[in-house]
Amino acid sequence: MEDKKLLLDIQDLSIHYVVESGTVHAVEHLNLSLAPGENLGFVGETGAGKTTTALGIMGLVPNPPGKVVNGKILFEGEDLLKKTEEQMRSIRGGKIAMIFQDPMTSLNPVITVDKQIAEMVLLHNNVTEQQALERAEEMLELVGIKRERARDFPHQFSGGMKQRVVIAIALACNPTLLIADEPTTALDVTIQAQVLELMHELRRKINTSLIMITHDLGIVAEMCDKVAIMYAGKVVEYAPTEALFNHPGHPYTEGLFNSIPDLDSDEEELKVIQGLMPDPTNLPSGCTFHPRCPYAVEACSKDVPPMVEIEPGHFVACPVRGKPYLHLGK
Amino acid sequence: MFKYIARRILFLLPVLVGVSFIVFSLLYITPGDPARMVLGDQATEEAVQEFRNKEGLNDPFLVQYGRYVYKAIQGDIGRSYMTRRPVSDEILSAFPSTIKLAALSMVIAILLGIPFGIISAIRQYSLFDSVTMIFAMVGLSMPVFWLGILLILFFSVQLRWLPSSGFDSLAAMILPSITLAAQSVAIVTRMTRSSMLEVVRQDYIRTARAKGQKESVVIWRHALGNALIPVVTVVGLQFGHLLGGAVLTESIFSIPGVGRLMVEAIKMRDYPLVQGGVLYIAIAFSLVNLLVDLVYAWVDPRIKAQYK
Amino acid sequence: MNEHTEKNIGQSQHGLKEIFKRLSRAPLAMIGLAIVVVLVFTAVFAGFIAPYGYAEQDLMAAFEEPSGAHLFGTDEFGRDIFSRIIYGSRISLQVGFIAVGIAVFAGGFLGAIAGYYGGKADNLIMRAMDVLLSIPSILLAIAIAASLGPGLFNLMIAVGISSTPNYARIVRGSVLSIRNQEFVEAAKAVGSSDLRIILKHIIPNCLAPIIVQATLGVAIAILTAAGLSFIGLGIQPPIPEWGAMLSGGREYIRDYAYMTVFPGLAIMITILALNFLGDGLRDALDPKLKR
Amino acid sequence: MEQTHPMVEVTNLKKYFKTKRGMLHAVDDVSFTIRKGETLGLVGESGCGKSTLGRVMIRLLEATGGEAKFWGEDILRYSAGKMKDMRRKVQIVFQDPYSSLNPRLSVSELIAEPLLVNRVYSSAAERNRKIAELMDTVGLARRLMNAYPHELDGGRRQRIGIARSLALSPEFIVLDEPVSALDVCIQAQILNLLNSLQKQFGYTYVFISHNLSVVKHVSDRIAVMYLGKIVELSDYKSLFVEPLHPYTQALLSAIPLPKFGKKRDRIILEGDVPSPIEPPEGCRFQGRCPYRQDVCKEKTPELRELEPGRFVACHFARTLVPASGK
Repeated sequence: MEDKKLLLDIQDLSIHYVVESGTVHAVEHLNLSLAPGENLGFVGETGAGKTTTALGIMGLVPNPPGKVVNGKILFEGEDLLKKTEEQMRSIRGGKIAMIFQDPMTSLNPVITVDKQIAEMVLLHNNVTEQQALERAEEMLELVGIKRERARDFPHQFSGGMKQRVVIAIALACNPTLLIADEPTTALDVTIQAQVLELMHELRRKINTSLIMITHDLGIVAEMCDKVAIMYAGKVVEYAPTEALFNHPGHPYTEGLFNSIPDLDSDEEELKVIQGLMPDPTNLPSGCTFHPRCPYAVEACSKDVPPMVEIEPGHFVACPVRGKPYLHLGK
Repeated sequence: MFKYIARRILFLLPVLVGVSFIVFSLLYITPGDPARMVLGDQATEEAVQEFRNKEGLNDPFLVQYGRYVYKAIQGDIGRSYMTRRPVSDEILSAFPSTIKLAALSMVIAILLGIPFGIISAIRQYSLFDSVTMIFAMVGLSMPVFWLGILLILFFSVQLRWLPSSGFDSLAAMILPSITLAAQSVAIVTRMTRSSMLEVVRQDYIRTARAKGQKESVVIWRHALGNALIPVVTVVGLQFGHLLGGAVLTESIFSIPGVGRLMVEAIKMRDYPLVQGGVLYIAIAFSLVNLLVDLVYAWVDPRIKAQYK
Repeated sequence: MNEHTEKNIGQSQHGLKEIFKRLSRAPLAMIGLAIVVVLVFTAVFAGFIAPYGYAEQDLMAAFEEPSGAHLFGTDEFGRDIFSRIIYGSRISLQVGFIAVGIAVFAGGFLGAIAGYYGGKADNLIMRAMDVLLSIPSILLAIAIAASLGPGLFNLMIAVGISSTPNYARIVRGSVLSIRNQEFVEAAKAVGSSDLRIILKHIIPNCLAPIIVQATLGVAIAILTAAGLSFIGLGIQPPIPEWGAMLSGGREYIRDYAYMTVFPGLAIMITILALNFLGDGLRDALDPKLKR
Repeated sequence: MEQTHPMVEVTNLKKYFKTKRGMLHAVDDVSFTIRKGETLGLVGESGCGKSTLGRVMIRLLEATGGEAKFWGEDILRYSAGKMKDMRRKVQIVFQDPYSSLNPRLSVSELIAEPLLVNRVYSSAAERNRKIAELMDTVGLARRLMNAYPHELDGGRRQRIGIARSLALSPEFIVLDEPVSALDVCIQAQILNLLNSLQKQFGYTYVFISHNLSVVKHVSDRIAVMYLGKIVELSDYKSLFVEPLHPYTQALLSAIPLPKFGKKRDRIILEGDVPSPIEPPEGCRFQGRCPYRQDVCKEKTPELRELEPGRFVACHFARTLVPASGK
């Protein structure tokens, strides 16, 4: 990962949760970077550590039980982990904004939506309350909600509309980086299409970088320039979208693709990854994927595989399969 | 909103009918002949019979109940065996003290319980939290009548700072209201704390933090409004608890309220007066509940919206 | 989420052992449990523990301060207060457990019917419970006790009925939420009868809140009973009831404070123990913590 | 092959729920058939009535009207006793692998439940042998016999649910979103399992899901539901290659494809799904339909067989013209 001017550069980040049954290694020695204007897809299954990483960037890892135990998060060249709480507050919402997964619960039920947007505006701009409310209405219009509904409470909106409000809040201060955590997972597919379309449009207008956290490779194909695949707290593959979709390098990535039924062809049986996600309090040694990996050799259980650049910009954390693979042949 | 109020008031009617039915049934099954109670042991059998006929005491149960309700609507719920005065008059003259006592205790419970609950929740697991929670538990477990006695013992007998009885001066009100409030303070504190802890875990609190909002504003503006909604219900229920507890408190501090009146009546077997007290307090409690429901609808837009 | 290591699957105990294990991590709850156990022991073996009989009068020794002979002193009739408190635990625990038993049984039955069948039965039962709830429970107990007259049995009935609506509500609520779970539908789908569904699938899953409420309920019942005795509605002398003892000691409060201090302490410690235990149980049984 | 009679015939099935604001038409006049050994996919977005339909047709919920014939007999009119026998042949697997298993029962107890209720085996030894066999069938290690559901992950819980539904050797199984709560890798494992079970035992499935690629993967024919109605029903290939109903078209175009550079022309629907409470006359979809005409508001389109095996409920199927004005 060469450094042009990076917007975000996460180095060797580890975040742990201490719970009754042990220490959960939610994020483990994670490296990730993002150039200005880029859209990064951040893909993994439940428990892979995607949301924790995002909360880590925001400085919102719940503590206790969570704790950033190692690493750096460089944002515009400065380490966010070294910032004071007050400095973080002006970055949060102002420069980095976040959209959460469940629109049903992300809005305060007893405050009208215009005030919830205006709050964001007031926090990061030197404006009067009147101006902030005016801006809130503009934002609502921008996300496709009529001004008349500004004074409604969240429960008066449907799920898709609520997510629009959440997006309006996140974009109200023109953030440099937007982190969207599974923004459409809770929505129906036709409503998801509306919301994705909206995000597409707004990103062009507002010109923000995006980290799109999702488990849906389809959304990545549509929205992102680059993809990071996460497994058990680590990024195992990082590549331009095209390279990743056309020749995935890591056996896990390959398994992910094979698990999704193909709409365009008939397959009798899906080629599945055997076994289960490892227990996060007790990760396997070496490559965390090795117990489930069809290509594993003895060394996999001992050495942590480094990221290898198998073609320009395409990094894979697998020495065995770290070469272009034949998704093409399928 | 008007529809909601109308509905709630309409709900009150069956409850009042039910309460009156219970009270009347209890009077009905009470051992002892009311005629004898009124006329005294010396009365002749004929006089008793005549009284029974005159008062309709020989009629079937439901007829008597119907008459009771009919009279109750006009404010007549019988006469006290002791004083021969109408029960309503007796109770209404004692009512202000009881309400004053309960209301004062309620204010104490709210003023102490809510802040302590909030601070405890914000500093979960801190020393403050632990101490508050242990005190709350002790408060919850303290019998009202014992606390009253201990307070009298300490502040009246030992220190001689405060009077041990009466309710006519501010100084006299202090001990009884603290006594009565103790349990409610504990309950409101615990409820506020757990409600706050619940709310603080919600996604919209994370949203507020993600906006870059200050922690204090997150707590006061976003968490509190939501956390207090269930507290409102508990406070309402506490009022009933306080009205009930007033019976004991009043008798400890010799406060001339409904409670003491009822305790005296129990000792004298003046059952109409006892049940009358129950009826009046139940009505007062129902009205308070109505009020709470309205407040509830006012603070929670989701309820308000249902009845637009 | 599965935060269990593979090896331990199948090792976890369900039921009492598991609950006890979790309870044992809460020190206050364990203290509560210990006190309750001691109390039950005291109540059962009162005759062996108490140095004097509860009605044994010795007018020569009236109003004696606590001493070696009379640990908690003596009352106006020279009865040993310590012995009376020991015997009193019998009364309080009896009233507490039996009253709650009545309430759990009646309330559970009504609540289960209301919750499982819904509709008109639900409406009728719950409106009736609303009526009972609109009378503050101690007042309802007073009203019932006044009608039934004094006595241990009547006291238990009065306290039991006055707390019935609480259990009806709780049972109805949990039956309702469990009835809509898919595993009940699954039971129906394999042809289970209503009775089997209620007994095997619904009741075991709503026991937790009932157990918690019942534990706290015993505390409330003891308090209420003591309160009624305090105002002269409960147990009659010479039976040693803590509330009645307190009430009796009140007259002598200026000179013989210990007469009210010890019975009050006994009540408070009992209630405190039950409350700690109930709180601990609530946490130990909370399914939210389980996952 | 002489499969003249379909195994399942559902006719004019209706299920309404009473709500505060009026009748909720969850399933409204739905008819279809299922042949032995096939999988009928049932897709639609949340609230379209697909899960209700699955439950009503096997009488887990009582229907408001209509018939559900299995092997020629309407089970909706069966007596309680006859229905109990019927339950052995008709089973269901639920969506939520968490709430569909009684948390107080162990794995073997859960699987034993149907055997006990129907008194299939008289001896415990026989029953245990059957349980072990079922666990093998669904790929659950036998050492998990005494485990409790809360100790297991979603995939294994779902295997328990499947084993339970197979215990009585049914012929027909409703699969209600059986993989929706699972991550893709586990989802693939379960899909393979369901597939191989069908091959091995010849089950007939109704597969309910909101995930179109999953439905397409498992189904022979697919019914698309919208607001309580089936709007289109045909074999999976035709449906995906050439959807006829405007809603199906929009639905298919909305799926993000996990392929690079393959973007379809997306039809973005306006607004949200309207409420199923007291729905007005006319086509349920007309408020959001890009092709709506005046008649769509007045007349409810019937599900008609446009071509052999292809049913669609649209007045203008194959002759769609963009609505004027907007």
